[in-house]
Amino acid sequence: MGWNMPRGVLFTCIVVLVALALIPMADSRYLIDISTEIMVYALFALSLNVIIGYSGNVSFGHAAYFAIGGYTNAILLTTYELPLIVAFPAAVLASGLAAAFVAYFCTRLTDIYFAMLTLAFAMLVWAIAFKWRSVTGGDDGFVGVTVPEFIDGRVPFFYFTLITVTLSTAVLWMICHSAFGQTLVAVRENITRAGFIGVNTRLMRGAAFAVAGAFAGIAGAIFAMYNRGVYTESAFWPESAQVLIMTLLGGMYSFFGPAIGAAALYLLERFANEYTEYWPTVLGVILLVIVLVLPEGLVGLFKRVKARMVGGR
Amino acid sequence: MRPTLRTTVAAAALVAASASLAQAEIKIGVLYPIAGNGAVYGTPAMHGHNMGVDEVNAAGGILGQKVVSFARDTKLKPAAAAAAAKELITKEGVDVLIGGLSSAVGLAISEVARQEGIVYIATIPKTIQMTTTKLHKHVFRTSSHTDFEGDAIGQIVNKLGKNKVCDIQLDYAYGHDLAAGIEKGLAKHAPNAKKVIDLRSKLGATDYNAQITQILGSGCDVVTSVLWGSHFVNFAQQAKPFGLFDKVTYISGGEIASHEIAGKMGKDYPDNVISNTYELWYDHSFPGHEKFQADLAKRSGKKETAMWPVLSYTGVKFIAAAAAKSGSMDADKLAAALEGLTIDTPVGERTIDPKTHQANTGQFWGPMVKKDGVDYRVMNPVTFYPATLD
Amino acid sequence: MAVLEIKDLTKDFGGFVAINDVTFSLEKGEKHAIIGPNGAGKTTFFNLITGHLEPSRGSVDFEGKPITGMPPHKIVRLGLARSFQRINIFPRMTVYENIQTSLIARDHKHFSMFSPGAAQNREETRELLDLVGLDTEALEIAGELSYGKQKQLELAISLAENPSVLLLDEPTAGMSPQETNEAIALVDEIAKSRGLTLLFTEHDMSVVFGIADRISVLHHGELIASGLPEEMRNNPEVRRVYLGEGDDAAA
Amino acid sequence: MDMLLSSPTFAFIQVLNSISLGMNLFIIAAGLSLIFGVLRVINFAHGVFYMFGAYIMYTVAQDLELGFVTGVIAAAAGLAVIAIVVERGLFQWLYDKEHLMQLLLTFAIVLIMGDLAKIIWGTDQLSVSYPDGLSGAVDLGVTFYPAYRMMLAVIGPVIFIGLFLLIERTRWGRLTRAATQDMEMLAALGVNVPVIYVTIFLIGSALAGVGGALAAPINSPTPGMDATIIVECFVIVIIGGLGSLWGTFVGALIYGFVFNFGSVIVPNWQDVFAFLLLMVVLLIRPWGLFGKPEREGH
Repeated sequence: MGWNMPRGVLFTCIVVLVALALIPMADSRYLIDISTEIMVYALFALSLNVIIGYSGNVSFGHAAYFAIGGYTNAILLTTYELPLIVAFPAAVLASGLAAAFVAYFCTRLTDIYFAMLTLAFAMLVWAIAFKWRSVTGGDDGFVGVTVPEFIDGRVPFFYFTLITVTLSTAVLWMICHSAFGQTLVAVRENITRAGFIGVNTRLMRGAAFAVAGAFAGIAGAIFAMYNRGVYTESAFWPESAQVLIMTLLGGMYSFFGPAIGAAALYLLERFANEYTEYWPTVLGVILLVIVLVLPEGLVGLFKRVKARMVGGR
Repeated sequence: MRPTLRTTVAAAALVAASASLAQAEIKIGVLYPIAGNGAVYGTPAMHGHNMGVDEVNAAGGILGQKVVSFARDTKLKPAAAAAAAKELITKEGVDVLIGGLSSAVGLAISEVARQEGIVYIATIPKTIQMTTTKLHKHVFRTSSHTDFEGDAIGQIVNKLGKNKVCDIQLDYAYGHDLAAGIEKGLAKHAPNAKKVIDLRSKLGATDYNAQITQILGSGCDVVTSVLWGSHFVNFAQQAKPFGLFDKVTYISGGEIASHEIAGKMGKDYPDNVISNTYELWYDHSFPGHEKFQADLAKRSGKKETAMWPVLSYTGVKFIAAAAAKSGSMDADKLAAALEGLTIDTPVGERTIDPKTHQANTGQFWGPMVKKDGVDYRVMNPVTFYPATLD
Repeated sequence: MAVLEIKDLTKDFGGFVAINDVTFSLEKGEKHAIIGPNGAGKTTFFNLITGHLEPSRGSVDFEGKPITGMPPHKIVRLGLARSFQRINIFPRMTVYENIQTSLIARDHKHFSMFSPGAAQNREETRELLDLVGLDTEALEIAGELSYGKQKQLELAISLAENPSVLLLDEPTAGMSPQETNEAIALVDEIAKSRGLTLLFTEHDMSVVFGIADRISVLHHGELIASGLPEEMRNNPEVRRVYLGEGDDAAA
Repeated sequence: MDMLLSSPTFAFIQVLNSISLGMNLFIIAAGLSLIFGVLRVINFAHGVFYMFGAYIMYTVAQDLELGFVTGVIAAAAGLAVIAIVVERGLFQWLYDKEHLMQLLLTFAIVLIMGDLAKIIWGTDQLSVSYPDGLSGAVDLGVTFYPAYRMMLAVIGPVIFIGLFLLIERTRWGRLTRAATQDMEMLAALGVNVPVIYVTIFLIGSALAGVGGALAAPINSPTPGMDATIIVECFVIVIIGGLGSLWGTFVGALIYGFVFNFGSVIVPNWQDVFAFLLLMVVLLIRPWGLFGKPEREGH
């Protein structure tokens, strides 16, 4: 096959998967709920990292594709009463296509202008969700999503999420470590040089954006069913900022970093909310730490610690 | 200093730790925007809530058990509120949910309550969907709703004898719902009134010049609106130099007659405003209000209290009464007891309609006028509009 | 036969004419040096040929096909590769991956999302590593190599594209005399063994006269002379540009 | 729409509305643009600086009753102090880092200062009165127009001219512009680049403070007011061209006109309009109407 995952990483993945699969045994509804949510956010952050970590662009509007996936799935399941097997893939397709459309325009630009345009498009998606009340429910939200019977229940839904997120992550991992993924890293590392080895860098960046959008759509589609509702806020910029912070906190130069960042930030927020009303300050301090101390995130920190312990300096 | 989430939780945890050994307890999950930008509502709401809980406990608790609250911040975001509601149910094991503020947050909590089979008392959200299209057996609303508000506005327009109406609303769920409520109210009570112009501003808008000048240009004699909170403050400050309040009567929902707006605006509060509120600290129209007010003032540390506490307080009292009636905290039994339940509140009797799960929570309406000796406006005369659509 | 035909090429940067009406042709199989003082427009000339910049006027034909205004990646695909004066590699990838990725791109596999990147073109990557003498550094992070080695890596990345024409922009810039000699020997050898046509800029005259078959002189964006090394050595205008005083040196 | 066509006075008032809104926003956006122009940092915290300006005005003019002008000066001074702390304490470490890291840093400042404002001023609804003599309307012959708005419409151009003269006509301004081109060369010439940086950041931030203070009587200080203004400022500076003073001036006017006439012609869609305008500009001229493309073409 040629897909060789480092053994340490593979081992960790298996341990995490087994541990997750055993969670329902603990008989804690709370644990099941937060695990489900963390898995969704982890996939969301992993998808964003295809743009940031692999193609080297910054998207300030990634929540748009999460929301498109969520709304499409919810509307098809509920309003049109379509089966999941139709609605879910359609939702993923919709977010992927929307991302491809936006990428067509955004990839003309680079750096901060690219980021600003992604933000502008995301605001447009938000405005549509907000204004198109007859379809999306506007800012009342699209509440009361029909969830297919076979996953209508805490434990079945947990396993549905686990399987979907695991498969999606596996596919994402393959994409990121494929010939495409490796070339994408070259584009990130040196876009000019990448052009001079014969790579159409604009098309590459666009493809990465579309892939990321589609996988964000998967996360969004799951989340809509989990919450039995989709809300305009899921397309709003703070949501994009949050997933960006998750990605950077974990470490954008590592495939699994964003998933770790998602889990860390999610848990931190949950627990902080029980003890302080100043979560923004906590988040601000986390950001300062990332910027000033941990530019390569938690994974970067882990690598540094490991290097020091093994090699010594 | 206002009690923070931390102290509330710490207190609850202490109580829980000491009580859990001795006896079982009734757990209430409370969802208000305690932190962040919504704290202007959440903090006073928590005062009322805690006061209600303390009174219930002082009277022997619910079914002989102590009542403990678990408060969570909704961040004014529906998904965050839903996650918090789930956590309260699955981790803390609360028996009942209470609270909510915006329409979306209320509906999101209601959806969790439906899934988990837990009673939810919506104390502030006004969206009409809550008790119509999205109604389920476990959701109850003890606040007013937009059709009541619109109906009152229709009656006031009729009483004023004005018939050229400008409507300005915020472009979001509450604004849309109230605009529809006003349409109905006008059609019913003031059939001669004609809508001259419909204007919408976005939520959080800061510049109203374009709307103000359109109102002035359209020649209407009454403005109906729901620019609440800072929206109203900004609108009023910008409209005054244009002389808008000399030319039209400004009738507003959104409780801008409450003292937290009138008190802070002081002499800047404009003329010719008729608005509503759930409660006024200086108005003792109903028995028991004076004591309620005095107790509340002790908690908030100032005698001019906000109007939100009465809503959260009433919600707690409904739970206690329903539990006493059913003799159980079982969700289905509690829900059955809430249907048709009547209790006494500091602002009058309240009954929950067994069919719609909507309490007949009326509001005080009246013109905001200057009063000798005080540097803010007060409502005078105060008229109570009961929550009936007949 | 000319592999590269350039006619009336002009680049005007908002009033500053960097390249002015250059007409030039590159013969198949030759090693052609472009010389000229700093600021003469050599790098801009390369950028115009390879699609990095769009000319204001004029045309570039490669193997009889017009390539004016084409994006770099398409020009590379036709067999015209280049290296850069400033180090231009993929710094955070390994040396091995630098070359491997270039091969992936050459074989049009860079849109294959489901074939493993690490498994592509392994033998050829090894061969190229051996060729440029980087076999022992294969797994090192490219950006951490010494300057000379990075230059070699850059050459390897360009060679991986299997070009018929290679443009080298100051291949020995910043190298020690010893590194320079080694690098030049390498380039010379590869050009011979692969039948490459070479167009290069170079400031070291011993290198230029050591390997160039033909030399062109660029001055103030204009091509002032072109011919065999001997002719250039004796050309009075070239001598003036290089030996004469003043105004040119700072340009 | 009908009103615009049938009543010239109404149309005239909308023009005034557009100019006064544009000029108020210009004061704030100019600071953002100035900072980007020299420091190449997009300062997300600019909105929160504006909010602090408004709150300082509340404390000084409304609470302590020290007067309106004192309020404006206090806001400028307060923000100048904050600017020095932020620039020397945090920004200076990040000039050579990626844009993303700089943005995150400014976002961190937004979050922390937002909480700080809540601790200092609480979350109650506040309100700031008009200064004496400016609460009424001015007779313009054809119509009356709020005096305070007229004042804003005058202050904007005054600040524009002041900045223009400072940057285009003084030696210091020339050095500053040179700093945007090549700071290494400037440093080699013995120019104290850090001083230029901190001064620019100070001026830009003080403009945000002044903008907030001046806006306070018509935009009551509220938690979250920073989010609205920063979005508006971004739209303006991107339309006009990041770093271009002229661009910001024109961008602010365009925004004012789009917003006001949008509200009249297509009510309810004025905000979407602003974003569409932004998108069109980004697609056709990503560097804005008056900006220059970044030097690397690709």
